[in-house]
Amino acid sequence: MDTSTALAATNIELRYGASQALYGVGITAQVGRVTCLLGRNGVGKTSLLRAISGRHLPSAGQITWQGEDITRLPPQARAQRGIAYVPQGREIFSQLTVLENLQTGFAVLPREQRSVPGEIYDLFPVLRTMLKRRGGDLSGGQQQQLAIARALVTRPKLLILDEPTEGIQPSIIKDIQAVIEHLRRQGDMAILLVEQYFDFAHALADDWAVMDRGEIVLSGDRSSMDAEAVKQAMMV
Amino acid sequence: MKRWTKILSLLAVLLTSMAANANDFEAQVLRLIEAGFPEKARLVPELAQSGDDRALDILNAWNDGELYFVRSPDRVVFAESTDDGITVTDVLNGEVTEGLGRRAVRSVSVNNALRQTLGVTLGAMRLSTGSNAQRLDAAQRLLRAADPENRALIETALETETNEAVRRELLHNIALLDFNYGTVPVQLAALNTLQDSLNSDVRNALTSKLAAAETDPQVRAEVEQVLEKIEGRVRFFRQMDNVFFGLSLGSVLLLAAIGLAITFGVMGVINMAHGEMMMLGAYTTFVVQKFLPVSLDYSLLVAVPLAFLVAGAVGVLMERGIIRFLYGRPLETLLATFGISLILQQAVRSIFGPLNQAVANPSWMSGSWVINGAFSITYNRLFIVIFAIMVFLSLLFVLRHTRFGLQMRAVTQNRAMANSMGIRSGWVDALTFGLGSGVAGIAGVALSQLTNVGPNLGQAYIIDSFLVVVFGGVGNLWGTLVAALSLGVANKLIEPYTGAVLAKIVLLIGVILFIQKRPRGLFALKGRAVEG
Amino acid sequence: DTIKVGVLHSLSGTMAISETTLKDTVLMMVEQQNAAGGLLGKQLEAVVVDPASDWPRFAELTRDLLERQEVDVIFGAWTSVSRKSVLPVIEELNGLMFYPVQYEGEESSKNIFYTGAAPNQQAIPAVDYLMDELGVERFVLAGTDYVYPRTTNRILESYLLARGVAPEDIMINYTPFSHSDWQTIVSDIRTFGSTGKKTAVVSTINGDANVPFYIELGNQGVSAEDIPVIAFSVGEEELSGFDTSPLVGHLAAWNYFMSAESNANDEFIESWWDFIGDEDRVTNDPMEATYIGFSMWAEAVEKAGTTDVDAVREAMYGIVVPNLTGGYAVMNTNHHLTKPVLIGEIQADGQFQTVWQTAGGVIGDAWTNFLPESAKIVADWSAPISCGNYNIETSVCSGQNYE
Amino acid sequence: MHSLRYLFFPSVRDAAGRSMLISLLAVAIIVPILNLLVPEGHFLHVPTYTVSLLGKYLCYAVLAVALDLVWGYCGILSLGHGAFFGLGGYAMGMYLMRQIGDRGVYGNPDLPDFMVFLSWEKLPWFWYGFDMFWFALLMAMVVPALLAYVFGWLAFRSRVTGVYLSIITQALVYALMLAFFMNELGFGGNNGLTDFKDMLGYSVQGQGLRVTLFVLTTLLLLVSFMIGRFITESKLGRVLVSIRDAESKARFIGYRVEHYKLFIFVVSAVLAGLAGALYVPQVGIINPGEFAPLKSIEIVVWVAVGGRGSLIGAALGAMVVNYAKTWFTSALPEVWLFFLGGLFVVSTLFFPQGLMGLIRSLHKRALHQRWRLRQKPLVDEPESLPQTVTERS
Amino acid sequence: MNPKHIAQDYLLYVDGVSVSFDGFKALNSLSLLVKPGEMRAIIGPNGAGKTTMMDVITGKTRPDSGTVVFNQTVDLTKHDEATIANLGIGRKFQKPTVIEPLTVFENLELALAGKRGVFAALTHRLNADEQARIDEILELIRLTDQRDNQSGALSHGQKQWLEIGMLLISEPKLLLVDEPAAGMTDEETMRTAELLKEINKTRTVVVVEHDMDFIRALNTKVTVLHEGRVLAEGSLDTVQQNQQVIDVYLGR
Ligand SMILES: Nc1ncnc2c1ncn2[C@@H]1O[C@H](COP(=O)(O)OP(=O)(O)OP(=O)(O)O)[C@@H](O)[C@H]1O
Ligand SMILES: Nc1ncnc2c1ncn2[C@@H]1O[C@H](COP(=O)(O)OP(=O)(O)OP(=O)(O)O)[C@@H](O)[C@H]1O
Ligand SMILES: NC(N)=O
Ligand SMILES: [Mg+2]
Ligand SMILES: [Mg+2]
Repeated sequence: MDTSTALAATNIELRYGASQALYGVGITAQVGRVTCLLGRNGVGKTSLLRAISGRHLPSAGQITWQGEDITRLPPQARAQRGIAYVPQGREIFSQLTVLENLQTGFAVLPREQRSVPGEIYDLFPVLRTMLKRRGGDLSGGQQQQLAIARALVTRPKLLILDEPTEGIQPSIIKDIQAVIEHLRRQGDMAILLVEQYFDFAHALADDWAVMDRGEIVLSGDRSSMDAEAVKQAMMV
Repeated sequence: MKRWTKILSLLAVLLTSMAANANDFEAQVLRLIEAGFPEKARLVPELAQSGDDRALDILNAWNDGELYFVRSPDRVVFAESTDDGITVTDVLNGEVTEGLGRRAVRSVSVNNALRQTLGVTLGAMRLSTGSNAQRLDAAQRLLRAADPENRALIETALETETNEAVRRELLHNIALLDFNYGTVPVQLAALNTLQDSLNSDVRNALTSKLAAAETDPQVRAEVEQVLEKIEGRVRFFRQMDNVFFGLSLGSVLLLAAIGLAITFGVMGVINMAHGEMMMLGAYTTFVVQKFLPVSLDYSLLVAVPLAFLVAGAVGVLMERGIIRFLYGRPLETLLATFGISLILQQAVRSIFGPLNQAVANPSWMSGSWVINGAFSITYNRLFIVIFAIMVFLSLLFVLRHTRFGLQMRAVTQNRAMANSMGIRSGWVDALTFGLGSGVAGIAGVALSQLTNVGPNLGQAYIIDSFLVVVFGGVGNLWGTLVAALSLGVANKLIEPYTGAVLAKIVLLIGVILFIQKRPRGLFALKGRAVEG
Repeated sequence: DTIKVGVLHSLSGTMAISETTLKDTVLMMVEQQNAAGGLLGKQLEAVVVDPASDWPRFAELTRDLLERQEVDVIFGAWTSVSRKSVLPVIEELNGLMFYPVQYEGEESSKNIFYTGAAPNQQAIPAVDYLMDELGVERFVLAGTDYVYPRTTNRILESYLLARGVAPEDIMINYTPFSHSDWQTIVSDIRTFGSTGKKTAVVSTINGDANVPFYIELGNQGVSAEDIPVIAFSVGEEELSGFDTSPLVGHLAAWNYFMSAESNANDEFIESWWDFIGDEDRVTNDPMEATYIGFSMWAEAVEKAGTTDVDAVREAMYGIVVPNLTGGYAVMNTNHHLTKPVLIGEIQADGQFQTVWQTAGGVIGDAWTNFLPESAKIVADWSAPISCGNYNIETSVCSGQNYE
Repeated sequence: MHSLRYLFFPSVRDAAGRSMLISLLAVAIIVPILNLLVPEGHFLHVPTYTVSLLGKYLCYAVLAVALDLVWGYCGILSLGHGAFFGLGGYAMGMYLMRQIGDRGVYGNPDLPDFMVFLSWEKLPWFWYGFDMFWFALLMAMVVPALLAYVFGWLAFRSRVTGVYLSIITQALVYALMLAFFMNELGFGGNNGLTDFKDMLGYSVQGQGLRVTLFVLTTLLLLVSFMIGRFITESKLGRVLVSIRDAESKARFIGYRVEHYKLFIFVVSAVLAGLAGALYVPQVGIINPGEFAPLKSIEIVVWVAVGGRGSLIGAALGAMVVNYAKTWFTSALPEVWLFFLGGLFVVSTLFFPQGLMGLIRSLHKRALHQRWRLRQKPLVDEPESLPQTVTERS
Repeated sequence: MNPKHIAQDYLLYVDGVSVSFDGFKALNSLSLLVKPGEMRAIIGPNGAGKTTMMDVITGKTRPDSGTVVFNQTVDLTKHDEATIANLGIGRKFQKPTVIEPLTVFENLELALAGKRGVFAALTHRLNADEQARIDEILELIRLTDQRDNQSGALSHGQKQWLEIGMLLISEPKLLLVDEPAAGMTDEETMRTAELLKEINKTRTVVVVEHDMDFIRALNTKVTVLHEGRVLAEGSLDTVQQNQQVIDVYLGR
């Protein structure tokens, strides 16, 4: 295995009660690269991220992170190891203020690092003006921004993003794209991105994979990301 | 010493008695065993007058109900209970007998009338020698008696009295005597002094003067004026009284509810065992007082942290053992905690027995702080108000200004996301439940000072606790505070008009109607955040 | 083959505090009786159940005891409502029950023997004492809001009015069960008592509510010398729950105090301590009532030579057993006892000092003479009346569930 | 009519319903036979004692079904259902009181005994009519219905939900308890109504009436069960579930949530009232103890033990818990609370769906898929508490 | 009531509506006029007040001031959610909301146009037409194979589709659609646009989206909201040229 392969999930199977959502999925993420996962509704993208973030234990398969088997670790232990998750649906702590939402990211940080990096406010200026507002009161797009910011507060080594552009205005999508590029350039973070929006994915992806019905049906790297083929794979 | 002899000589005149020889004295003391109350009443002044230096001790002990006798041969004794039975000391010759059975030693009976006689006799002695409180008490007793024969005694005491309150009381004493027995000008002058007394005895004296036919019209007019003034002030202080009663009831409600504001309000566990956590706190107080070598006055200082730990530990156990399997199913927590509450009740019943346990009030929590004749505040209530506020503020601090507080709120709002943020929700849950339970335990310590410590203690408060938390708005600590205090005050303002039962019904219906106006409690959160 | 003794006292719930002791008392009596050879040559066997302070459950368990477990006698119940709940069942199945607690009267069932005090054995003498010995002119009648206090206070009110007390000198106050905040009421009592007329409180406050009541009295400085409180439901056991030193001198009226001086009492206390293994435990009036009831039943069984309910009932009338205060208790044909009435003052050690007592026994009156409708009714289960509620005006006997 | 078929055969659609139906009918027929026709002493004889006991449990079962209708299906956790049960009971108690006539201890033909000795002059107006059975029975339904209607109208219109609703229902029952304690109210205070003599001319202690009441109770349970099934199996049942788990969505689709809640609350109150009315002649007393908040909480506990959201489960839970209590209190009087408390804890931990869940998992295949899903929301508990923390400064 | 000044040809008349939360003005004298049969696209920065506006129209939020009139006669600020829904205003929420414990089929059944009363619900049985209608919608939203599954178990996007299905099946006069394309693939996004255009043939539609390709596909009048008021209005092209719109919304 490639030494830069920080995250490797192999043969993941995942079931919800009686129904199976993933059938032997494998994916990797490398430090300094963006891995992009595409696929129609309900094919299992979120399910895969749930397995990686520890929300839902897979019924088979293995997940390693920096060489360590984390398949059965609880989510908080993964967070301690630098894995941050921006879930689909935002999952803002609605009764906490914006600032407090950001501060929940301190749990994994040593005392001296417990502050919100200024760049976060540069990226999402609206948050700075709303620090005292309750997270739940924000608009949908504002919440999405908060969710990304909250993940960044933890200074992650693996950033998992589930459809981060959902509900966000075009200008900020561009900014997010710039940030992800910036993070990639810094080269100390692996990024795993689920996205439906092809242009966005295309602009960012170093590696990519398309899922259908719980399986990876197509994958490749930047050079092989062909719009037609991908779109084809994503149709029925 | 000089004062003491002077008083004694006054007493001698007062009580018109002759000197008795030692044999008479001993015979009199032994009569206490057989004598009926009327005879005892005669014996009191005789003993006081005997001049025998054993008399004061005997009278004091008797007044305190600590004078005993044993039979065959008949002896009047002081008693002390030791590990192997009771040790008695003969009051006359100091002879000691050990190891007597409990029922062999009987107390020299005293009834109210006799206690009154003893009180006056001893009070007169103490009027010069006692502590501030004793002197004040003696002065008040004399005021009630309003006996002109005491005048000399009072005047003598006044000569040397330095304490302001006692002086004032003594002056009122004299003024009352003047008013009752003086000429018209003297009466008018006395009224001037009496008008700032709120003592009910003074008021009664004034009222009866009004009723008396022979009262001088000028005096009558003046008395009417003074009475009106006094009554105005009394009414004001009654109202103050009611408000304080309300605040104090409110603080009790606050204490009872505040732990629940955590376990139920923050965590969403319908914690039917909350009352039992308070019960554990109260029993901890009992155990501290009974089994730990701490003096009674400090026992509560030990009991508070200990109760926190005991109830908190039980809370943590409950959370780790049961509750944690039920997150996301809050209604089932009702069933489980109901079961736990039954088990805990039966557990204390099996360990400590079904009876109430005796928990004592330390001296600093007994009695009242008399601000004036119409307004006083009982110490235990006062301390509980202060204590409740302190507990409230500390909890508020923990919730809002500590990392733990933040994590606790995050976990209860979205456990999965909190985990994903690296928060160890298991720990946080356990500690939060422990905190809520611990605080309930602390509340139990406070309740032990007000009410029964028995297996039912928790049941008595559980309904009110839920009502307060919900009325204030679930999850809102300030709401809990305001709800508790306003329910307390409202109750006490209604109660004088309707009586306790109807007041409670009115309040319950009031809450039901109020919730219609504010379906999420007093301090309801508004906006999307609530639905989201 | 044993004689079964049902014990129907709450061991859990709100009444467990009071009733558990009575269960233990019955068990002790059974043990003693067995040690003395049992009854009719048979051993006694106690059948204990827990009605859990739940009134319908009293009825259910009574049925269980009588029909399924076939007990020969039941000792049980404390609150009136639990007795009322048992009543139809015990009458239907012709059982036999001994009820050991002071109560409001107005009842005389063929199947129940009432060994606690009727109002005329407690309340009336207590008020007489207050008026005649202490010169009380003003009365606060404070009680828990339920039937016993309500009835007792009605009786007292009409009695006080008849004795010339002015209506404005009577204040009546009710509180809910387990009332714990007494600030307002105690303060009202202080005000009511500060008019210069000697004032007393007649308390029918029940169980749990007493401790906070007395604590508040103490803290607000209401002393027995100023405003004595005389209670009908506060005994040694209630006082054992707290420090009584601020309450010294307040009163209670009962038919028994633990401090009573008699050999029987000394023995009883010794054996109680032995049985319960704790010398801190006190005895109280309902225990004495249980003791008397049990002794009477044992004697009646011996006398009848059978445990058959009808025979035992017949044998009960006129039975005399020693009580614990040095006298004798007599079972009358109205199913109530003749007992002495004692008034005691609370001492610092939580005991009562008897300060007054009736010269002889007072016959328990099932139907009070101080309410117009009740005054017409008498109970007499002996021929020719043979009825618990015989109306002397109409000569009719009504209200029974059986012939 | 189309829908009538469902009313009369509400439970043909699943095995559990069918067996419930059949066993209830069987009980209603067999128990009376075993009691009346099989001679005493025979091992098949069911003693009247057992009949009464069973009758009492069945009343509780109806009460549990009533509660489950509002709680299990509509998410209204009523901690005050004892109010409706108690009021129904009082209505019947008043009838039974009036039936005593002049056979009371004071022989007063107009006033019940407790009024006589507390010197009431005349019968209060609200006692009028209760000498007629039909009126009392009507009142046993109307009064609870009216209370439920007024209370529900206020609360549902103001959108009082979740624990707020639960606690005010508790406040309601508590207020009723305190009110009924007061002798002035004219319902016998703490002692309540008792000393009943006969009902419709038959002695309440007679075996005949006992057995009749038992059969009636069984039939009431059957009817409650059918009504419940009819409601929950209809589209209305699905609207109720939506309200339970997605109240605001239901509104946005156009359902007037408050009407639905009010409907089911009133139906439930009527059933509870009838249960109370049948309970009173069987236990022989009604008093404010029935309004004790703890009793109402116990009803919730029965339903939870049996399996919330399943009518059979609710009924089963009521019977099992009460049987356990009866058995424990006489077999283990000193320590039974450990067992009962333990039972509750264990059942939450190991049978999260209650007894019904246990049974269901045993007979999984036999059950209809849809039915099962409705029992067990896959997602979090519907009326999850408002999990709010923030307080303002 | 019948506000006279409302021109005859507006189905939805929103004028001068302001809403504030703790002093923050989410809507600031907003006006929006929609004619019957019109399709209107609404765009605007996050927090511009788009969702709040829908909240006001559907009765979820009461405005501090302003007029909201439906169908020239009905003052919507005086009615609650259920009444407004029954007037014929349907809504899809930004965050997909379905009735999770019910199956996909049952969700559609409840949303199906028809009487909403208690007794109607008690006696209602699906007839063949209604069955067919549901099946048709199931096809359309591609959830036929999830028909009898619990809707809570759907993926995010599937819930989104189900909610659209529920909106369609309730046959409202006015559809308010908040971000229908969020979480959809590009292909599905286009399909949704087509679907809305199809529906617009018989009904009035107001749709909020951030996806410019989607908006372009709708090919309709666009209103840009910013800070609670209308910033610009016109065709997508004109709006996209507007410098202010570029600054606050589109970015460079
Ligand atoms: N909690 C759950 N319980 C049962 N089934 C589920 C659950 N969550 C998802 N599924 C099912 O698993 C499959 C995959 O869902 P998943 O959420 O992973 O899809 P997705 O690719 O993320 O789709 P989307 O693009 O809509 O977010 C879907 O068919 C869905 O119905
Ligand atoms: N209860 C509230 N308290 C405070 N601010 C609120 C509240 N509700 C909404 N807001 C604010 O009102 C503004 C408008 O929100 P709205 O949801 O309408 O925006 P939107 O245009 O729908 O945005 P998006 O495109 O992100 O969905 C936002 O800034 C939001 O933070
Ligand atoms: N009988 C009593 N005290 O209830
Ligand atoms: Mg997804
Ligand atoms: Mg929005």
